[in-house]
Amino acid sequence: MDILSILFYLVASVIILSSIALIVVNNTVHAALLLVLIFFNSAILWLMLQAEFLAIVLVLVYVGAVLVLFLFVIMLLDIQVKKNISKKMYLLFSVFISLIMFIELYMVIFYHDFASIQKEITISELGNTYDIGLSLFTNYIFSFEVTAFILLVAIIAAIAINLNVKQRSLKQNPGKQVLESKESRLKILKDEEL
Amino acid sequence: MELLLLFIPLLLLTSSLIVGLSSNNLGKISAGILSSTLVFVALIFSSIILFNIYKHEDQILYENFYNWISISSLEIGIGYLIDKFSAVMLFVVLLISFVVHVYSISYMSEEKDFKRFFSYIALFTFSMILLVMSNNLIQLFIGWEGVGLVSYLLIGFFYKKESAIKANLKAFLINRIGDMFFILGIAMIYALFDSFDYRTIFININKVDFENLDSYFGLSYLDLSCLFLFIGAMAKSAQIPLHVWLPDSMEGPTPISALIHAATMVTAGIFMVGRLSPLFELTDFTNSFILIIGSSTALFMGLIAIYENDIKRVIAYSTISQLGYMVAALGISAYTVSFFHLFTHAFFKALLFLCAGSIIMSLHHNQDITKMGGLRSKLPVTYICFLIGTLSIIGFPLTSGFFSKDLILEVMLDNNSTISFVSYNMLLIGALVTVIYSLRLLFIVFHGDFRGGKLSSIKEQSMIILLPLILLAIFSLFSGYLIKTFVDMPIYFYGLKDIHYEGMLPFISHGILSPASIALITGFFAAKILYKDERKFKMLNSAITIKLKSFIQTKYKFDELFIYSSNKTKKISSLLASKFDIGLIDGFIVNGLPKKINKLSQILKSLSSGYLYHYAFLFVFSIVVIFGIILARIL
Amino acid sequence: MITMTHYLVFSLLLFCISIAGIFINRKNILLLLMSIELMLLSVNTNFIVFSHFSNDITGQVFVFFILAVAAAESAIGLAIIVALYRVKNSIEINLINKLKG
Amino acid sequence: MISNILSLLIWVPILSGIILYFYNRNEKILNIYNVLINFFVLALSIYLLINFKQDVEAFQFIEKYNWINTLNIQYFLGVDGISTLLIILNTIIFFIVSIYNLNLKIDKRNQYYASFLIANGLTIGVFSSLDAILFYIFFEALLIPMFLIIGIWGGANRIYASIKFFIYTFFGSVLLLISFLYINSKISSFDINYLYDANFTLVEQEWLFIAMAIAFAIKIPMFPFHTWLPDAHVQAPTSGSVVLAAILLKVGAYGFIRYVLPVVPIGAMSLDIYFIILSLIAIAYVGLIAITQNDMKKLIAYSSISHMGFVTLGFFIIFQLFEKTSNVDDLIISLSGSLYQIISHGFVSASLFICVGSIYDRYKTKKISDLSGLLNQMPVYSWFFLFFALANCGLPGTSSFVGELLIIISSFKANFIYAFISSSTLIISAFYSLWLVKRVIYGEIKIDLDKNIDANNLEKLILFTLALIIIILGIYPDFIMNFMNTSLRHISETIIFKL
Repeated sequence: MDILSILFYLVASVIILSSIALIVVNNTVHAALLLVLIFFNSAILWLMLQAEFLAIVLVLVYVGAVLVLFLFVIMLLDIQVKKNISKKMYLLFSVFISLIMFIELYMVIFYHDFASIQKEITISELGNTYDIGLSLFTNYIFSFEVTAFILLVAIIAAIAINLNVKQRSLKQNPGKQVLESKESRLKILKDEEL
Repeated sequence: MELLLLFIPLLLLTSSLIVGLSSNNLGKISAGILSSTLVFVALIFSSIILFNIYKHEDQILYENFYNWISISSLEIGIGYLIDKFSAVMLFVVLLISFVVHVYSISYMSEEKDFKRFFSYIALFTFSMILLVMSNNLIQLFIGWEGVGLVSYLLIGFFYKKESAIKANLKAFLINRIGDMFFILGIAMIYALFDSFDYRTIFININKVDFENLDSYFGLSYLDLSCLFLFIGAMAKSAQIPLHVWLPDSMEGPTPISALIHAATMVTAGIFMVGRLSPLFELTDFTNSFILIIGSSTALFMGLIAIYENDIKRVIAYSTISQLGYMVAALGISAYTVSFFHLFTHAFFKALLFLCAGSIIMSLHHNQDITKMGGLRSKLPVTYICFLIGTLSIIGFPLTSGFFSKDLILEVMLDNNSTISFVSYNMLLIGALVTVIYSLRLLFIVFHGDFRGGKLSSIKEQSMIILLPLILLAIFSLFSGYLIKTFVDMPIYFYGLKDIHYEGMLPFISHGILSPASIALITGFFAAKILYKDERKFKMLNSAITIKLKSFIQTKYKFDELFIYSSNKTKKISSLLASKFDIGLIDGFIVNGLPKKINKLSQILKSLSSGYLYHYAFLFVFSIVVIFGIILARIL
Repeated sequence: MITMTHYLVFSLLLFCISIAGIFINRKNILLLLMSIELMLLSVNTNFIVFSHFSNDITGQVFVFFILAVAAAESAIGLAIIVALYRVKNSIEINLINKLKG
Repeated sequence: MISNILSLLIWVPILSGIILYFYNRNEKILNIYNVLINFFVLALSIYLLINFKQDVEAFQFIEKYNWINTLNIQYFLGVDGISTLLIILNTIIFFIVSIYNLNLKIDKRNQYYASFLIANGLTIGVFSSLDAILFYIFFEALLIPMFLIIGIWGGANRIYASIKFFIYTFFGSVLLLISFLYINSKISSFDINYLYDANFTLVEQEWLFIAMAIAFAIKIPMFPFHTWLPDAHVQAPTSGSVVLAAILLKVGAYGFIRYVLPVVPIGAMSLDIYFIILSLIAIAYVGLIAITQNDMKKLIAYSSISHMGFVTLGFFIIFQLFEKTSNVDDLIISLSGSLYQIISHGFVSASLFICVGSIYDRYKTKKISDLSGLLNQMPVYSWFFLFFALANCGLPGTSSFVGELLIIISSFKANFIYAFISSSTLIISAFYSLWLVKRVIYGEIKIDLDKNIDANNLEKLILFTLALIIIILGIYPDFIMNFMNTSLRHISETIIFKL
């Protein structure tokens, strides 16, 4: 067993265990922190697969931005932690379903001959980042632009959703005031109409 | 001549339309006189035609003056075929119609709907003439339905009377049962000859290969078609069991009972069979059927008349019975003999009805004979006329009924078959019954004491009423002497059955000595003892006779049968409507399907609970299942 | 030696756990979002594994895109949660069933 | 010679109807405008009738323009004898209805008139279009004004009735569209002449026949598809019922003779027995149901179904006739009977509905049990009613006799049983018609309105005209027969040629 294998098993078991912990834990803050742990470990895994650019992005963007955002929201909302799972039935069901899923997909992996698509692994001299950049800005330039646009939309959408349009304060609107007439405010009723 | 024939129906149609649609400017009396005049003119035309037909031997007038429908090979025209047979019928119809027209001017003078009445009878005469002079089956059917329609309208003339409007519906419906079969018969004849035209049919009759035709229900093609035609005639001519409408039809005004329900319309069936005699001649089963129906009608309907108390109904039952005689004669192919009886019967039965009308008028619309009696002195002219009518109907020697009825009996006896022998005996008993009920009526109404209050207020009617009676009385007395004409009369070109007739005197002497005379004498004494002297016999109170009497008084439950079947039809109808149409088709399928879909969607609705994890579960679960299926198929 | 299968089984496990996470979670919508992030992570890992072993950079490019889109998604998701919290004063999933038919 | 006369006939009423939808000022102008347009259409159609050449076999007054080239759809109009007669029937009925409507007191009068005008134009379109898709469009569009008429101006339960009516007929139309599209996929044309020339295999023909026959059977309506009609009639306003009975049902029958029998005769022949049975059931069973209806309109509606049974019987016995006699004349007689029945029933049922509508206007009830002795209070109406009831039971001298007679004699040639069952209508129709008369017209008066409520002059004119038409058609049927003869021969020969 070489060192890489040891590292792999170590990292993988940390990820699996913490993800199990993540789904059963009650405290949202803990969950978020567990997620950070998972992402860090995943970045290690990715590094082992020579995807250093993505590993760095994962840590920087995901852990640095998205998960911090999660934490912000958690703090902001001030959620009371309640007991999560109430019925054992649900637990049973979910475990059952994911087990079947696992078995099915495992059968795919097991029976499928992945060796045929494997090629000799060559390591680019200019590094992984260069390769990604090259194909991103040549073949996928349009998709790249779209992604940028999606991010823009996401920003605007997030703002739009939470932009509070409700008027809470008592303000005067002179324009409306001027347009009001006597008849619209006051109605004089005669005796018989009452 | 052709023009005259065209004019006869047109005159009547004009009369009907003018009187019916005219405004109030045309007064009652002038309307009556106008239409009577038009009928009279038509009558004169028809006499000219009759005269001409008899002058030229073997002349047949045939023409189509209007093409009603012509689609490729199918041609239906309106025209005429006048031979001796139809010329005589034409004359009879117009004569009775004229008499009734005149009579009605006085009889209906107090009615509000006087003009409507005249319009109807003119329309009736028109339809009847269309029927009589028709040269094809469709025209016959048109006239046939037309007279049925007018009969319907006239029975319901007093439309506020519940019994009248019931009776007219009944009459029309029963006639329609006959019509249904009649039109089927016509369709069968058409399918055979590819024509409705009498002439074509009669010419081709020998060319048809009857052996190779389809047979239905074990009857040959021709048998069945003639049977259907005859069922039509049964309804129109009130034969058992389709006779039930005729007694009820007496709800109509009396003149139309005379015209329609005694003299003309009800004899249309007889006329039709006579007209189509070349066809009926070839049938076997149907002829026997006709014979049985006719003779049983003659006997059993006569029996009912003995126990009736309504003067018009007595005469109505006697009409049915006499029609039975005619039909029975048709059954042994003695068409002209039957027609002879039709001829004489038209006069004396119309006479009896009109006399009854006169009596009813004098007694202020009382029709119950138990409230009459001793009217002889007060209504002398009516009495004499009624007497002549009665003598005729019972076949008193030398009156017209004597000739015609005796001829039927003679012919029946001559026909060598078992059925006709049985029929002969039935008709003979029928003759006895006829004597009894006719004389009963005469004795109860005109003899004895008046039972309806004061006799003094009763007066004889005006001359307008009496003249028609006298005219008809003359015809009733003397029309029988035309026997020779009828015996020799060909229908179309077919001289039919050989009728044993050796001349007037031998016939009379033979007739007087025949069993019919015994029936006459027996009947006379029976009626005299029972109804004139009103003697009581212990025998009449015995259990059997009372049972017999009550059995006859039920009228053999035919009315109940029809009421039952019409109620049953209504019940089935409403059952079908509610259970099948609304219940099954509408409820189960049309409205039920959307309801089922709605229910299904309610069930499906609960699947979308709104909870995120339910959706996710469904989603994943489906993926798992689909994935599993794919895997199973791959591995 | 760590083969491709090891990585694949690992990411499969991760995926199944996150699916279970979606079902198990009945209270906290934030945990749901986190499970989705986890799922995406396993998918991304798969991409990278295949990219690595078949020596094709395209897989990694796609991971890049997925990361971007996931970031956008979680941003909007969080925004929605905040808005939801304003309205309902809670983010419990079992209280949200506005879509009930 | 007016060119494009058919287009004029179609679009003048439709466009003026659309104009009327938006005009709602002066009631008088509205009335005059409506009657004038209807009269104009009537006059145009009479012009069409006069200029029609009876002995020409091909379609006349043809207008043919390409419309949608990629889908082979044309704007193709033309008439033969059958469609000319139906157009005349249509314009007469709409003209009478427009006059009858003058008496009504209703809301949204302009839109009411407009619906009728549009229905008028669309029906003419149905009868004159020779392109299957064009036919389908008119056929479908006709639903809209009828739906509005029933749904807006109908009785208490109008929503249910109108939706039932709409969905029922719409279901059939979908099948019709599918079969047209299938035909197009085979012969790439919707042109009627190509349709007549097309040959399909037996299985294709059977399926096409079933789809199209169901579509038209719903419209006619035939027996198991008939339940929309009584509801629609009961709920529709009087003029709506008149149009429904007199025109709309005929569209289905026209579809049979134009698009089913000549196009897929083999399919029709192999399945004709089922449709004959359904027709016979319609005649006998639906007639029986009519007897105990308590709502006069429902009774007449059921009797309509029963009479339309004759029409379909006449259509479907032709194959058996052909097998038995192989004489084209027999086919023509049977088809003539059916078409005559169509036209006659148009007038008879229209008049009956007008009578019932007028009774309803006065007594505010259509229930037979509520009424009695109308003869005492409204004699003119009652006599007309009696006349129309008698016409309804097929009395000779009225138009209905001709059709029934021809069909009964033809059906006997095909099979004894058919004739037997179909002739039972003589009893059944007399039963329901005259029992109705007995209960409503005769007897003592039940509701005494104590006013002079008899027909006014306008109504007298309408009823008299209708009665006159019925009588004229009854005693001079050759007028119509001559008109149809060449076209029917053409159609029969097409059918026989393809068999």
